Amino acid sequence: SDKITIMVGGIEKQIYLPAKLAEQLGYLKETGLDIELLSEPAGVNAETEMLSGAAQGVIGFYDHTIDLQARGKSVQSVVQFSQAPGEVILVSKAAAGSVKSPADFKGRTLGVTGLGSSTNFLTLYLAAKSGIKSTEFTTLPVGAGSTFIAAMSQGKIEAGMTTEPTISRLVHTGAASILVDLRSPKETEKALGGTYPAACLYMESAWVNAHKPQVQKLANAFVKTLRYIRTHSAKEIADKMPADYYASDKQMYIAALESSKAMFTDDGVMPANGPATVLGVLNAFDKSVQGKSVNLANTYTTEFVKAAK
Amino acid sequence: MHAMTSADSAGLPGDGGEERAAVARAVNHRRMVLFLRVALAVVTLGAWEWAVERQWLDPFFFSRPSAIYEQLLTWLSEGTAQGPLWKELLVTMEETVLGFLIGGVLGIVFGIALGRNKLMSDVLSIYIKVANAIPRVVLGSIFIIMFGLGMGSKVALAVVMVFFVVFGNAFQGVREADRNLIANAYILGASKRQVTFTVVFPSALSWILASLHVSFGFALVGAVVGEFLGARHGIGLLIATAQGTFNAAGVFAAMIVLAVVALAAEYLLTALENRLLKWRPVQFVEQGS
Amino acid sequence: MHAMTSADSAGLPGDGGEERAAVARAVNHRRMVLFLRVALAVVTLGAWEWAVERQWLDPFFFSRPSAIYEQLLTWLSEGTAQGPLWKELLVTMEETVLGFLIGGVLGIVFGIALGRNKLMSDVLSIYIKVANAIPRVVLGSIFIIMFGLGMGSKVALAVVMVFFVVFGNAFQGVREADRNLIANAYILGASKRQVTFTVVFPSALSWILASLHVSFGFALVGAVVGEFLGARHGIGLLIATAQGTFNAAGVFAAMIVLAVVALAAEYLLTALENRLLKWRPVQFVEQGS
Amino acid sequence: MKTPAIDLNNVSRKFVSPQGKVTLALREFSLTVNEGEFCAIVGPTGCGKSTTLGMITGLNPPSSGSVRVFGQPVTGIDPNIGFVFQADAVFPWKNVIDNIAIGPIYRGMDKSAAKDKAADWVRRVGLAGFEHHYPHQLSGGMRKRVALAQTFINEPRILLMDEPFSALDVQTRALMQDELLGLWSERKASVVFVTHDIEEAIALADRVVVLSKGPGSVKSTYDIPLARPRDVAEARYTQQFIDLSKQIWSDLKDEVQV
Amino acid sequence: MKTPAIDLNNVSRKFVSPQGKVTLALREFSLTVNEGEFCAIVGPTGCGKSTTLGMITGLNPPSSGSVRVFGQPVTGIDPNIGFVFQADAVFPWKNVIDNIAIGPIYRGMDKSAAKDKAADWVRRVGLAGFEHHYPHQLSGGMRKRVALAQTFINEPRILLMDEPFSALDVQTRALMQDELLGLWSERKASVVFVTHDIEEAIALADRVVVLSKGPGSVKSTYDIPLARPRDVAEARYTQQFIDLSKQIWSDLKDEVQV
Ligand SMILES: Nc1ncnc2c1ncn2[C@@H]1O[C@H](COP(=O)(O)OP(=O)(O)OP(=O)(O)O)[C@@H](O)[C@H]1O
Ligand SMILES: Nc1ncnc2c1ncn2[C@@H]1O[C@H](COP(=O)(O)OP(=O)(O)OP(=O)(O)O)[C@@H](O)[C@H]1O
Ligand SMILES: [Mg+2]
Ligand SMILES: [Mg+2]
Repeated sequence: SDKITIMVGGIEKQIYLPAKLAEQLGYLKETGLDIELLSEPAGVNAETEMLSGAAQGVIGFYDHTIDLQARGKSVQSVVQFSQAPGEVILVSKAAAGSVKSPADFKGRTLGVTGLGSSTNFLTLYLAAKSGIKSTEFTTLPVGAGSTFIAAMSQGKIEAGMTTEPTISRLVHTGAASILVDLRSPKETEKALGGTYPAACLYMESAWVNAHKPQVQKLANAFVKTLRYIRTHSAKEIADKMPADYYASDKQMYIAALESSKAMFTDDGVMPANGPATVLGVLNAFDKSVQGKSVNLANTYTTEFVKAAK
Repeated sequence: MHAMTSADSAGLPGDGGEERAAVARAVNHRRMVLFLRVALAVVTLGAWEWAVERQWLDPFFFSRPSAIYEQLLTWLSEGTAQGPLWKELLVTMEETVLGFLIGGVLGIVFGIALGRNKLMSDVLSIYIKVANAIPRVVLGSIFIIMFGLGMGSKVALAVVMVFFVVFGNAFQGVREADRNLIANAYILGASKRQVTFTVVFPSALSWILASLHVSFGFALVGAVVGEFLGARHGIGLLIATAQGTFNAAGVFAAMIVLAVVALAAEYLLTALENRLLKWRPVQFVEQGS
Repeated sequence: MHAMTSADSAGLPGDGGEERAAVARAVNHRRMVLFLRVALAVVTLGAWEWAVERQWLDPFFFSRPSAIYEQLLTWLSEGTAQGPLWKELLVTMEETVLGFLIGGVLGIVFGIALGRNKLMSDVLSIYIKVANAIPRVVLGSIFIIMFGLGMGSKVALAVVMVFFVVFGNAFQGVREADRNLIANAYILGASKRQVTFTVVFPSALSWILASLHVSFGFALVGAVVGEFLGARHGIGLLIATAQGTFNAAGVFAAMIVLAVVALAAEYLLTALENRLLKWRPVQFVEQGS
Repeated sequence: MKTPAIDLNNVSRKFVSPQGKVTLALREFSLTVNEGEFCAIVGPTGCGKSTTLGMITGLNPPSSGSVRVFGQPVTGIDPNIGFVFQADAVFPWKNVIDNIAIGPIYRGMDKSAAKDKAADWVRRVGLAGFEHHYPHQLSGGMRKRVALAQTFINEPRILLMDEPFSALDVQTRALMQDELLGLWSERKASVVFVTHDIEEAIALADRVVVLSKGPGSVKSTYDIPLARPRDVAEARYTQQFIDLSKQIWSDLKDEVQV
Repeated sequence: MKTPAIDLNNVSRKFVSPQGKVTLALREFSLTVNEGEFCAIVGPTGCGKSTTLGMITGLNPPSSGSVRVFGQPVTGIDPNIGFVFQADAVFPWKNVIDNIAIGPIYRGMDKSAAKDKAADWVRRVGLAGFEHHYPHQLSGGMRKRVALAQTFINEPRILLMDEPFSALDVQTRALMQDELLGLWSERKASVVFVTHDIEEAIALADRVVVLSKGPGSVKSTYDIPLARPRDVAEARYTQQFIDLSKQIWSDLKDEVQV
């Protein structure tokens, strides 16, 4: 059988936990397929690699399927891992006094992972919901991880959106506090007005249609993994992961997982109102989506997860 | 490289008829070169456009020359998302040139110092080797932590791209210096310092200049990579944005901008080289070449 | 670089008393060098550890030598997240060495071909300059589109890191070849080809070797960057993972692994160099150096 | 009439420095060397002797005038020509025997045959025992001998030599002169021999050409009527020799004024 | 008793090639040159003459034995020494006048003063008009003259010369010999002069040292009793001269056997 290559937008990231966990639990092997997980921290590159045929699937954010459809590429989420972005807006200690909500973004510099990334769009969207126009503050692409932390401690950014483990690290050291928490579905609904489906396995529609049995097996494995996450504690999950993933501080890893575990779906099914929320965000800020008609039904499928045993 | 430096050692401008013939030959050669260069570019671009037309190349990934041209026009007329194109370019240029100068000077100074001092080179050169094996991308994030997100980190990245190439050549250039010339200088009364400046440095100059040719491109790459890792302005950001929006034409257009910069720098370097190495014999013109 | 190649031109092993003294001097020098090297390393590491201890450096970003050492031990004993350390290393090594060889050979071939053919160099060299200004990170994604996610794209990245340095030096090395020697070869009956192989190539050899010293490190960097763009194994992935999990010790430990590789390569290159350049006079030992 | 081996007709050679300064090295210079003739050139330093040889080889084309070798205009390097450079031009990366064997190898001879031939020449130029030395391990005179062997082994039909013996001691010089004369008479080669030693020129040549100081042109030509084979050491003391020597000397004296 | 200017005592010099082959260049060689003495060295090629000079300068320490200059063991390069190399050693990136001026500049002389002094020497070595030529634009003999001026301008107390005049024509050679003798007698410098021209050696030197073939050692020494100042051109024809010449010639002949 052919090798199936799946690009993971940072295999060690907690938001993409199901990917490595499925492998660690042996579920991928059970499928009998030759599945290869590759790590590519830059989401765009991962997509390009899939579109060029170098990879068959990407584990990344759902919003890319909409974005790509607007660019004439048909891509669909086959297993929805999470229903919340797993991201958080942090405010630095210095600015914590004056920035109490997105309404205070005016005149500030906010860090995002990259221009055109979902952190960028979500930041703009949250600001817009509070009546702040995108021209009234600055977003600075600072990447994730230590560069984000450095930017914040050097005062280059006063707030910014990022993911685990950066969140835990900054909160833990007291360098920043949480302003908007998009790690749980509940908080996300409050902030964005609906669930926001994020991490998922998406693949080219044509490939999906041509390889239904394989996709089904993949769906089986990941749904099983999602169930495992639901039924096991953060500590039990962490024990299954390679030591390198929590090499710096296992306790923090568990704590972070604990607080964001809720973002994962139970069964890999796309939450009903999710796609519309995402489209709403993109429509507001993504120039390539604006003015294009997007058929949300083509951006995901629940066929396989529903059939998953 | 220095395409125009080597003149035909035979006929040089003068008054004789056969000298006019030589000049004519040189002009012809130059025309031929220009023609071939343009032809090569045209053929490549044409083939590219045609392959896209024929759907052998997917314009989604590889864009097409006409789209790239349009993108360039748009940038030139309407500016980029971050501001006017020349401003973006200026930012990148500033980082590049600073990085190039600092890296070049450091490379030359260390190369010559280590080349001239055996103990120092024996002790330090392994550490320089080690440093050269550090992936620049990793260095990038370390530099951001150390120098912040401003120009400092980009310049530092450009510096580390340039340094090792220049260092390596300067070091070897020093060691290749003619022993007889060094001995002669000592005997004529030079101090070690004077030997370094009046004998070793001129000897190593062609080595150093060769490395500068290569490393300007590297400085550009360093600056752009730095901008990838977080920046507000610059060609690197332009590329990152274009990549992020699957704008292949934008990616290629930005690369063309970089190419123009690289060529301009090449031109200046060649002029510098001709000035500094004017004492050399013109290149040997071989039969049948 | 070739620390051990240059012997004291005075006393060489023999039977006299003062020759034994010279040997003793050489041994002393070697001991001194070793001592200084180790001392330098110890002092640096000590200062690092101490600075962390004193909280002048944040171990979160910069880790600390003891933690790095432990990380290395863990990797050696328990393996990495992806598998045993040596396996990861083997993957990266394979890419590096392949890229180094291909890039080196291409660089030498093109450098010599263009150096030997004025028309070709006039026409092509500007395009090579342009190519050298393309950010390798951008090339990375193009290579993945072209060569897929396997070893090909990583090797290609290593190749483009190596090629330009070697090309630049080989090209200049050819142009520096002694005109008298070339003329002599032609008169002795050599064909253009024979001149290229028996005169120009040996002349350019020290240039080429100097570039190889620098570019092995670059090949490593290329392979690692390639692994950043998507890989299942390799030191690059190890670094990416460590970065993603804030494991600064892991980042530095991986760099140490790369450093060891670079030093091993350096050792081999120096041995090669000594073999190939055995016809040269030993380095000039200057008074007072 | 036989075509001459070398025919320089009214050649001039200008050098233009990058600063635009023009040096005229040769002015309206004509020289004909017949087949089998041994022609020596003497002249003040810098008068254009090396330049002349360079033109005959084709390495260094004239600015005007024509250069012909065996009746053919010189366009490339003629394999019939052998040239001993004034400066060091042995290959530093080849040891003595490989340096000497390289000519035959270039010309397609089998490697081991070439080495055998070279071994013979190593002996003839008195370098036995130094076969595996590299040039930097030789003295100046030994390097010159390598260059001579390198040229002689090819048995060229035209032999150009630019002060070949000046770095040799008298004895070695005499030996090399004998080798040269042997080669010349055996193969009836045409020789152009540049030297500063007037006695050497007279002792060896059929004709001595005296050049005027730079820009060089032919000042005078002397046919040397001494009988061959000559005993170089003895010929030196004949009246004819001394007269010629004095004449050439005074010719040259006029040319040099510092 | 005055300390001699140069004192080589029982020196030997071995070269070991990387392949481990040992060449003995000098064996138990002793030579003393008094202050103000002009000493010429002749010997077969490769006998170790250049090696000897290298040892006196300190560039090339002996394997055994002691080398003293003005009574001091040689450890570094002595600024009192001037050395004309056998091979080309002018700086290719400096033009004629800058090449000549470099010695005084190294020794701390003001730049423009040094250039003035150099301009004088340019004239004395007959290179007027070539001040701004680079070495590659000069003929072999002209380069040698640059090297001579470069050394002479420093007015060294010890002057070592390695076949300095072999690339010069007779006339220029005579001029340079006069310059050398002038410099020597004016400053009472000590000179060690290596040459292959026996007559030159006799004409110039107080003492001629003949070396045996390599590994060199002193074969014989001849004091030259000719009166000073000598007219080099005339001295050549005295019986004394011819006898000395013959004797040295025969000494050398014994040494060379090919
Ligand atoms: N590349 C050059 N550029 C400018 N001038 C040159 C160049 N080559 C030679 N010349 C000039 O041409 C003249 C003749 O030089 P050439 O080497 O032929 O002299 P020569 O007769 O061989 O002298 P020598 O006996 O010293 O070897 C000299 O004046 C020299 O300066
Ligand atoms: N670096 C070296 N390695 C090995 N042998 C060497 C080296 N340098 C010189 N020699 C040997 O030492 C001997 C003496 O060399 P030297 O140059 O002193 O001769 P010389 O008397 O100056 O000869 P010439 O008259 O030809 O210049 C030669 O046999 C030479 O091969
Ligand atoms: Mg000449
Ligand atoms: Mg010598």
